Amino acid sequence: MNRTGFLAWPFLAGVAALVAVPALAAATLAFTEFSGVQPPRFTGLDNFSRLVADNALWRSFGNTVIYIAIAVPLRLAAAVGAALLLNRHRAASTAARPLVYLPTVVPDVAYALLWLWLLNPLYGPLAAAFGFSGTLTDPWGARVSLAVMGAFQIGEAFIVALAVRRSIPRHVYEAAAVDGAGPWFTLSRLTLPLMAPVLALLALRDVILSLQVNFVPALLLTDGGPRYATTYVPLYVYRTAFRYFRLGYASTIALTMFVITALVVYVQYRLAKRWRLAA
Amino acid sequence: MRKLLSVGVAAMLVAPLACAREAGGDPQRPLRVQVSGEPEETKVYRTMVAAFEKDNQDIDIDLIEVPEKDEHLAKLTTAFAGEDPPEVFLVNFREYAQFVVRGAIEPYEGFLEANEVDLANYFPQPLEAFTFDGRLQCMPQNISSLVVYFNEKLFRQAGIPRPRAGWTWDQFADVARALTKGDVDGLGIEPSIIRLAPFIWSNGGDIVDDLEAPTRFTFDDPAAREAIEFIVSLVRDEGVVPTEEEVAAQDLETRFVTGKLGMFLSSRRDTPVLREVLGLEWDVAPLPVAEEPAGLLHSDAYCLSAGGDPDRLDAAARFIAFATGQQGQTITALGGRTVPSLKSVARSGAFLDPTQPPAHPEVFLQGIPFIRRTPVISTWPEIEDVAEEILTRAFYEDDYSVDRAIEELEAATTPLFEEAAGR
Amino acid sequence: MTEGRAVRSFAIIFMGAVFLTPLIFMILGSLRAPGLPPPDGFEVIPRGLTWDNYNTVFAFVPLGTYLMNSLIVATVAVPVTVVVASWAGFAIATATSAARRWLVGLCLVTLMIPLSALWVPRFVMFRWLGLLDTMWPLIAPALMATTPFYVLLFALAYARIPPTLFEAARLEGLSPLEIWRRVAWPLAVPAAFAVAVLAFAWHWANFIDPLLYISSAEKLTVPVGLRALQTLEPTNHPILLAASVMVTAPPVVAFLAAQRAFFARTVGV
Amino acid sequence: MTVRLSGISKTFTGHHGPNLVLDDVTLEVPEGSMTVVVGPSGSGKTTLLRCVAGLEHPDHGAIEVGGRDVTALPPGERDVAMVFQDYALYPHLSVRDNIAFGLKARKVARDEVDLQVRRAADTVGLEPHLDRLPDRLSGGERQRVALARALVRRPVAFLLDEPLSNLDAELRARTRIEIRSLQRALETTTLYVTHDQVEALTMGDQIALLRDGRLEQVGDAMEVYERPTNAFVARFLGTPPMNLIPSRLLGSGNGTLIGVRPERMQLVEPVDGRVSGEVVAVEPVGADVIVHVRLEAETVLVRADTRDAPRLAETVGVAFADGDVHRFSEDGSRLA
Repeated sequence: MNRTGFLAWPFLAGVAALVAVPALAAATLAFTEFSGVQPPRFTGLDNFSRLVADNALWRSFGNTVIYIAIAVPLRLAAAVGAALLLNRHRAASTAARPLVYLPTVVPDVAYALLWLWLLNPLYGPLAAAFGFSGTLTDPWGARVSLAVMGAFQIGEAFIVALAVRRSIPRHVYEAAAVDGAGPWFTLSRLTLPLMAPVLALLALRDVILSLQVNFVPALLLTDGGPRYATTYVPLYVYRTAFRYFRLGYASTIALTMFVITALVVYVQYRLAKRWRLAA
Repeated sequence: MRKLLSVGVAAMLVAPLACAREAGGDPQRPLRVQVSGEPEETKVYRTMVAAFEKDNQDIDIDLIEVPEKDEHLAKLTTAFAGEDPPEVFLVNFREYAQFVVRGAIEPYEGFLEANEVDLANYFPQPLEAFTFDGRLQCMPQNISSLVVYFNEKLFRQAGIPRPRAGWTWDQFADVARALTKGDVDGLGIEPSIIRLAPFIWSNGGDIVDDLEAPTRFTFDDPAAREAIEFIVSLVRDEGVVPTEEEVAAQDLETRFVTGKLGMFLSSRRDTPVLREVLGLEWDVAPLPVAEEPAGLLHSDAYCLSAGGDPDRLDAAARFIAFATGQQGQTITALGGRTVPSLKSVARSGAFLDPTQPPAHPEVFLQGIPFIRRTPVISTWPEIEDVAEEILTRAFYEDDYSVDRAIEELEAATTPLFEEAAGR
Repeated sequence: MTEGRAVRSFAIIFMGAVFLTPLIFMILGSLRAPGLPPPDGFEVIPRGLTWDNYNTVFAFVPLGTYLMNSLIVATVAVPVTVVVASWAGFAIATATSAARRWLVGLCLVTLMIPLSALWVPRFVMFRWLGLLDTMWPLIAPALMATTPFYVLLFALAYARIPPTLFEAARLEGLSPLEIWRRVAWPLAVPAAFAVAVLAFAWHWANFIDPLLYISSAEKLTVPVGLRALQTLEPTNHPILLAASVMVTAPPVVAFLAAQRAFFARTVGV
Repeated sequence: MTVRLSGISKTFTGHHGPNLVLDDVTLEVPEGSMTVVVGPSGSGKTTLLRCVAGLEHPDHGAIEVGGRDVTALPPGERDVAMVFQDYALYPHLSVRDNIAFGLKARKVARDEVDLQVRRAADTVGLEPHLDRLPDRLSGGERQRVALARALVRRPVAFLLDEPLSNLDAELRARTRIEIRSLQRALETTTLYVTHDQVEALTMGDQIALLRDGRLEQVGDAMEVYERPTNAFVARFLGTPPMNLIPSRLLGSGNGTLIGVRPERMQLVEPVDGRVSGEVVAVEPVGADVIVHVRLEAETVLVRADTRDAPRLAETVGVAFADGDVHRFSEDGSRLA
């Protein structure tokens, strides 16, 4: 590392203190039985054999995969669509850009309360306008609702997509115009392929978030229901640890999910490299 | 890289989680009392804490209010795992098992004498429930049984007299049918163990094979099966219970408040909300009886966290004595949400307030002798969660039979019973 | 041509409207008198229009205290986040390629670690440091730039600056810190804007940390206060929405105030 | 297939108010020929090209390509091909796909695309590189991809925007010839924009000089070089530029400028020259030297054989024939 390297030390120290050390401590818990009350007891690989047979976990994993399958393309499409629509210097675009970002800065809890209101089958505006009801009682209704709700909070992906779109040289588009490429041809053969590497990164980030972090909406909106349809892995980990007092086993799940995530990331990275598009 | 790794390895070696407990730290620190509930509910605790602090200038209390049960437990778990739990926490009987079984609780029994608590003044059922290993662990603040809340106006319109103690299941079903018309449903009942258990008991059945050392649910027992089938048929065949979608649109409480529900089953906890609804005429009645009356214990108790500093434990015990004593229980009873565990308060105007509904609060007290409880095992909350999902399907899915539900319940919960027995 | 323009303009307006809709409903809903029966069909302006809900909130929770606490946390955490992220981003942008790969990899791995696994170890650490029930556990994430994502944002911004500028500054005899302060930072102020706004929103929304590490009611922050209100029955939902509006307003205002710079410089539009 | 521009005007509105970039430009590129538009930077030549391509829309005037009025048509329907200064290659596509892009956009059958791409690649010598991505190519190769992309479509007209400016000197000289011979072979009407007067003089069948949005002169190389219509054109073409000497220094009246190209001047003994002055600099440019001679406040440049190079500070005479003299009025316009 050259002479500027020391500027990274505060960050590295923060990561060491707040992530690395706690994560290693948590990783050791994965091999114990730990209720939080009594001291941890080393149980070797017992937790892992339990994990393999844990239907509720694999159901949660399935739910997460379903969520990823619905939400990630939806979020990506929304972010890219908005970025492509609003990338020009026009008064309307300039005005609409912050609006697209706005739902993203709404705090999670307020956002969940808002959607509870919107989706309320009796009082909610959506029920009144479209006669929706039972959106959150039907497993698929709840799954789709959470995904749609997530599709509004795409500000960060939107910004990135916008920046990438604007980094494509104008001449390339002019060349395509002179070449006689129509809007659709330009989009599918030029814009999207050129944005592909970054889109892949954005998708990857969403997948990671879905696998690891994103549980507050499910906790607040559906509490994992109905029929466990929205019990995603992070929520399951939360329950296992803090409702059923299985902190050791919860660590096992977290560790396993970390490994799965890392594998997914690695595979994606290899794929991106193979496309020779990785930045 | 290497530096970071060595830091991590050092952390593993130190293994801060397993290291010895330190004593409570600064003795001047305020005592922490953690409760959960909605803002209106915790307001009552705030009043009570203020009253205690006024009487006990030497003790400072921090009331930790946690909005929801899940977060309440998460915060407690984290605090226990981090070895810095609040000195006192309020916990529901059915959640308490995981704490007591794992030795998280300092038995309150040792503090009774010093605080001049005479257990004879309390209803015995909650005391028994919070007794584990032969010692009273936590001090119950309330005791509620399951009752039938009913809408007097709807009863009048249908020409139905108010239910009397000892009414039968058939009468119960008839009333539910008679009330069901238009967008009004006769009965509200949730698909959960705690709603079904009183019916099973009343029918002469039981929910587990051994209350002290349960190994399995006994729903396949004919009496239990009959009780479950009775309720399920009300939901599925009779259609006198709101559908799943209807409940999701508006919970039972709100349906009752808006006049869309003739009766619903609940503990005392709904009383304060119903009191605030202007124009709603309502009262409570005892559960119907098959062979014998039966009720299910709803009770919260103050528990002391184990392992604290002795002086602080004494102070905390003093607070518990106050909270569950005459003055404390009077304050909480005035809140309307609790049935006092202290007999004198239960029979006082604070609880039997004739100026406020329900007109027959004694129904709550009359059920107390028949109250029974669920087992105290570490995996009980998880068992209830699992059961709720299966019962939900039995309630609302046409192709999901009671037999299948019983079978799957057994399969899903037996490992959890085994796990608990292994401790 | 003009037809395409019209379609595009319409699409832009539609897009803006769609994203604004939830917030509009939040505000409209907050103006509905609580306790009313459900609306009879779709109503744009709620019946029983009232501002009272905004007062009623304070009867349930001390929202003013919570807002102040959240503000204190953000006031400390946001600048720290920006500086830490900026330094780390600068180090990444100017590192050798091997070191850069390592640092970026570290950022990615950090993003992948499940947060819920860290709660208990962090609780132990904060307790050991005597920081439980203080604001520090809420501010602490700022020490690691809140999330490594912000570090990467800065790294990208600095990577766009021609390295010859840094080399020239080095020939002038500037120390790395001076190069950062006098060359790199001024050229990446827009990125700082972006990170500041994002970090503000992040800390403002932080729900789990105060729940776990704060026990005194007077030290809680807004998300926990809001969660407490969620237990109100559905007819009181307008009160909830009024609280939500008040909690949402600060990050929204901060964002709107900064948005011109935010977009103009981060994206170059 | 003529390209005809009539009365083209274009104003850009920027931060500093409106800026007239093209002012009533009328130009005809005869069928099959190459017209080079040359001018200093900022003269509007690229805008002119973009108007023809359809990437800009003129405020006034009409554009005809092959007898068809294309003024209102989008770029893709004008049947012209353009080579951009930075080549504007599609970075994610291989050379093959870059060349094929326009054909695919027009839904040409795949076999036909293959054939045409191969032929175009062959023409510019890109065959071995067809599967590479642009970022793996040298500057010259990229330039040829851009050319191949233009010619594969067999357009009515080629538009080339400073296609050589990103190449090094040697390659530029070679490519100049290649492009010229390619254009001759294909006989495609071509509009070529450059700021380099050497390119203009060597390549253009017709040269159009643009200055501040106005066409100053249009004609073949001989014409614009030998009979510049004004002092600007006279000085813009030729290296070093034409000397403009106030007539009073030559003692031939006042108020006019006498223009003589450096290569048409000879160094002689001071007494034999029409004027004489001190040598202030001698620049070697290979076989020749450029001698700077100070005449009062003016400096005159004379191209001389290296072997005849004077010494610094030497006083020399400068001679030239009357037939080599251009006369301009003080405002720059040609006199007779």
